[in-house]
Amino acid sequence: MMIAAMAHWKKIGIILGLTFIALYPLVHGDTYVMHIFILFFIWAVVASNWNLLMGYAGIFSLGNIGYFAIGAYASGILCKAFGWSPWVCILMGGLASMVCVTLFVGLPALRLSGIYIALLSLIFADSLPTILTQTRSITGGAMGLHDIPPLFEGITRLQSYYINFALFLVMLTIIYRTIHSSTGLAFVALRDSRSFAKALGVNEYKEKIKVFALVSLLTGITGGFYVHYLGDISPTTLAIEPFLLAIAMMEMGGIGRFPGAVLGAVIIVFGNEFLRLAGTLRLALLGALICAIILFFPGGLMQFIDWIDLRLTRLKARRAISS
Amino acid sequence: MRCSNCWTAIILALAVGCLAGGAVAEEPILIGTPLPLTGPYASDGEQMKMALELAVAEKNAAGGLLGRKLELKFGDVGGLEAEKIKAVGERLIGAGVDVVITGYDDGGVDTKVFGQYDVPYLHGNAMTLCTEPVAQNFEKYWNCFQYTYNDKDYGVDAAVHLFEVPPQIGWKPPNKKIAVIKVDYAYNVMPADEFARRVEKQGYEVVINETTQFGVAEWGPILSRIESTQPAFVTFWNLDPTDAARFIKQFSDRFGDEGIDALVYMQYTPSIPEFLELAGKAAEGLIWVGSAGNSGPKFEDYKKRWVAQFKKDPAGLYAVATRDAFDIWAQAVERAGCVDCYREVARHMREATYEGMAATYVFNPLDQSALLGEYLMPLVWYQIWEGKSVPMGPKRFKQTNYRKPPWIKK
Amino acid sequence: MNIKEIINTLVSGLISGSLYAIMALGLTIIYGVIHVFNFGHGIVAVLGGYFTWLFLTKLGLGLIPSILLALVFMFFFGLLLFKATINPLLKTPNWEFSTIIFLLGMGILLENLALQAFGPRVKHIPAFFEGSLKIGFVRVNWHEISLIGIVLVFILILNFFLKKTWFGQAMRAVAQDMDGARIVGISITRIFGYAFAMATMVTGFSGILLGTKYYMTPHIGWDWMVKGFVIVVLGGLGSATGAVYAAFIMGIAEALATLYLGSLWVWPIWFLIFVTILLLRPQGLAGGRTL
Amino acid sequence: MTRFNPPALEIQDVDSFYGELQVLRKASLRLQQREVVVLFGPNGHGKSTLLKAIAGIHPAAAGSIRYLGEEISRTPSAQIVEMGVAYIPEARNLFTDMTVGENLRLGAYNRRARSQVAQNLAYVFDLFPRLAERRDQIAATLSGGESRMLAVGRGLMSGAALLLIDEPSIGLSPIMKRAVFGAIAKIKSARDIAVLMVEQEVEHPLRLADRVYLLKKGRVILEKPAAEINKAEIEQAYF
Repeated sequence: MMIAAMAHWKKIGIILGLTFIALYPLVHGDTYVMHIFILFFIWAVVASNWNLLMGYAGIFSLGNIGYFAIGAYASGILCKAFGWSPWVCILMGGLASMVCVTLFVGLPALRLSGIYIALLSLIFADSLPTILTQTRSITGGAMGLHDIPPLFEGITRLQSYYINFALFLVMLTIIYRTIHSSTGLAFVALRDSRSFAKALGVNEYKEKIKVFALVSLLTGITGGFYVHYLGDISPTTLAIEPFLLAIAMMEMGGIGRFPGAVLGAVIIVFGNEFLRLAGTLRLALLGALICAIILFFPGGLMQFIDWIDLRLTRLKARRAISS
Repeated sequence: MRCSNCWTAIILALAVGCLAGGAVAEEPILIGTPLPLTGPYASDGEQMKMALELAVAEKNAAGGLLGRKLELKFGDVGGLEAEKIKAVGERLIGAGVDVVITGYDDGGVDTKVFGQYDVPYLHGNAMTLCTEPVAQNFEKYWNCFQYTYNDKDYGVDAAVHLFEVPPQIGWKPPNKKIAVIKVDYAYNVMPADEFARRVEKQGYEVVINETTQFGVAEWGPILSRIESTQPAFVTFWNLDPTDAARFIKQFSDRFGDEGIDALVYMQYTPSIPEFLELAGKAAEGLIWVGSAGNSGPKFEDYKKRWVAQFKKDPAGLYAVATRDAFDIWAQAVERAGCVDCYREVARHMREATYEGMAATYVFNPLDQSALLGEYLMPLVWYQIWEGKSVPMGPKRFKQTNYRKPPWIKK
Repeated sequence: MNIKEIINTLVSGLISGSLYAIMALGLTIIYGVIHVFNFGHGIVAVLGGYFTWLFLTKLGLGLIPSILLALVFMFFFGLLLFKATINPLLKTPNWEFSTIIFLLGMGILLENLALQAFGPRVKHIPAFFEGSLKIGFVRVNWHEISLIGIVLVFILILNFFLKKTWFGQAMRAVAQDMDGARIVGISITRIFGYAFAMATMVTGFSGILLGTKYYMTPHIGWDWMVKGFVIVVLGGLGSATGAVYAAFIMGIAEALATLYLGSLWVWPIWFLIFVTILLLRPQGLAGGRTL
Repeated sequence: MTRFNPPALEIQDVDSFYGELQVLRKASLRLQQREVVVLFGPNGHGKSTLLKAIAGIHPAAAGSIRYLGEEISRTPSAQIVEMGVAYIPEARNLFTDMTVGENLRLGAYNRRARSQVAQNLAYVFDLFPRLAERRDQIAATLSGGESRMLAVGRGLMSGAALLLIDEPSIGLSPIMKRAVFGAIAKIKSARDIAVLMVEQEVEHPLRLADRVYLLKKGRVILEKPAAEINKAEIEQAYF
């Protein structure tokens, strides 16, 4: 019985984790902790999308916070300017992000590789603040966009919590299914051996554009949920810190491993809040953490889980032999 | 020996201990302080933190507030992202703070964050964005106080007093053209736009209205435009002392010898200590406007205590103003006689006049920002001479007369 | 069209160009030899400036001794950093990604340690020369002329070093064919180590130069780094001479954009130039030649 | 006698892997000083891997490699070059953005050879007059035969006592082949040097060689003096 449970410990862990998240507001329901959970839902999705692009498709994109911001801004602006329903705006924001990113990063990226894509996407994200400033009358410039309507009038924290939890589940399901679909397999094939994949008839350009479009759409939509939850956004979202946090989440969980980014997000979002107690040393500790993982745990948390798994399998085998 | 007795004894002892402890050590009053402790604003954040630590230490040494000890609860709002101020705000409130005091913590979201609660919130953001909600919806935001004036006030003030300078130095402006050079940051954009709107109504022409980003290294192209349009008034609105220092240095390099017929005005920035150090001689003759600054016997005494505690001088406005804010609140609590009767405390703050170091504080009943005035919270006009900022106005502060800046040759 | 305005603006463009070239120098050497993008470039530059400032104000050394001492410091710092961290990382299968993320993390760590050590206040390094040169209506500071001069002299020295010394030749050899280099008896790890150390020193030097004009806070490095990236990619990764061309082109583009469109247009125009050049010539201006 | 005059190269039971794939299985061979030995064998059976193991480019997993009696199987490649072993790879590995002259000069990178750059350069130019003509040309612009010459010339610049040449003739026209092997013959007669050459082509090398080894599936299956073996016998062993 014990052994059987141990064999499924990962599944049990996921179920327990999700049950805990689902029940938390009903049992304890501290609004501050709920806020942190909502941030976790959102950043976990952003990091998982990033992981899909970088870890699975092997496209070295560094601009994902930019894709997020486009979705967030577009949704906020549409909602404020035309008074459309936030749900429509979120979808439009996702589409806006998809169009911009595919056009300005995805298409040029077809002709580029590795480090060039990294720099192109980074510079794309870095030029967004100036573009926002440029269009100050619409975007609020450096002052940011404020008083963005919530998803519906009089929304409570509890409702936001469950809506974003649903977003989290839906997005992760989409990402999971993408990874295990033929598209996902094509990504992995391209990442691991481009010539072999091409020989199999994988169209590199088509797959690259597909993954850019998908990731920017999902990231943009998540940006929309973020902005309607917070009610405010400014170019500070594009500053270095959120960027580093998202990278750290991905890396912490394990690049190119599916639930990795989610685990990373748990540690980073809650850890970052906890580290606020450390005051001025917070970011130094974050930097040290990133360095230490790369040096000593290059596979991230997923490597650790694999290690436990291996131990358990061995234990099971030994028990089976001894009995 | 039967052990049921031991258990009874232990339980009794514990119960007595708890009761006694509860009665003797009353819970401290928690003060929530969202501060920019990391990121680009950390230098001010550090001063705010020190000011509050000193304030609490002194108050506790004097027996506490209403006989209760005070304790600070810090939260880092980093680069002032909306996401952070929201999280920090909720954490502080969740921890049960009875007041929130900060130097500055945000570009406009803070009022909405803290307006949801009842604890008094005192901030020095000096932004119209932070006080507008209070003016529009007092019912909801009655607990938010801004112990500085609004950024727009700089624009209103400059549109009046800038034009009083030329007659005092015996110089006739060659035209009615104005240059407005501002950085894209609410604190600077709001007053600059307000200024531009007002002077245009007064019949001036804004020939250059340039918005930059932070970190401009080469002002050459903008100086070239100044040279070709020849405005009589050049106004510069940029919070970053390095941008401002580079601007005035390159301005003086370009026009110092041949001369240019223009006054140069800056909003606030020269009050940041680095500015004079970086700009050096180039700043001679520059006119700027800022707070009354740190002077007077009350400040001198404060400075001594500060140096004794931290072994260095207090730097900048927030080392002083944050302390004033603390004192305003502490006075209100003492008058109200209770700390968690928030509406009472807020009423006392609203109604009181407080003689602080940086100003005499009276809150504007409309938006609960500190009222501007020569004898209240003044905007003081300075001109830089011999490496020092010399107060020129209003009358109460005036030490000497304006002089012609070195680049005006006529 | 005001000729005075245009010429003065072009001069400004040259000055900005020299600053951008300075930002790119260390990056291009590291990439040229090791094929690693130094995402900790900014803070390394800032540290060079801070060390100089420290020796200058706290030890009371003169400007030149302070700079030299700081350069020695930076050299050994680079060597240590390489031996302790980058070298082991280069041996992992995912080295391209790992080194970048590692250097990013190190950047933020060092930035915040510098914040603790030096405090958040703005520091600066005094200008090398006072006074200015006047030709007709154009007026340029001697200091700014010296910056342009340093960039040009630096490129000459670098080219001499790369072409005429055994070590420089070995660096080029490693950059062009690592196995070939090994075959002729070059120790890759040694060359990598010294190249990294040298590039760290050059990056530190760039921080000193930039510290005279931009002034220094621990955070300013990110800005220098991102601009350096644009320049390096445009110039052709790993080509120092290409980077200098790119820097002057971007400096002049920036100055003209500021004059005619306003300074907020600078980044969008940079991005446009960047994408256009990358699409037309993905190998950059210098045409994909290494070192 | 052997104590004072050890073999130039002595290889014993060398294993080598690429990842999981074992390429060499207990390969052994020996090379006397001033001897020219050719190693024949089918493609992909470990000939090049053996040379790489000797040169320290892809170190052996097990076994011993002695050069002039000294164990070098764990020595870094740079030091092996310094000791006098020059490896001329099939892939050439030239520095394509440098001139012919620079490439040759780098051949003399090791400390021992640096003092003799001028002398060796004259020797290489004498051997390959074509290279002298193209001295200031960028290596990337050379023809196949010329770059082969450059690779050999660069190897000779190190002042080696043992030359490891990997398929010098591959992809060359008959005229070029003759030129390259002619040069190797010249080296053999003029210099105090041992040569271990890997080849597919049989005719030319057989004329040069003192002895012949045959390598198949990572094992040495045959060793004979060159005079006692003919082309047909070798080609038969390939299959």
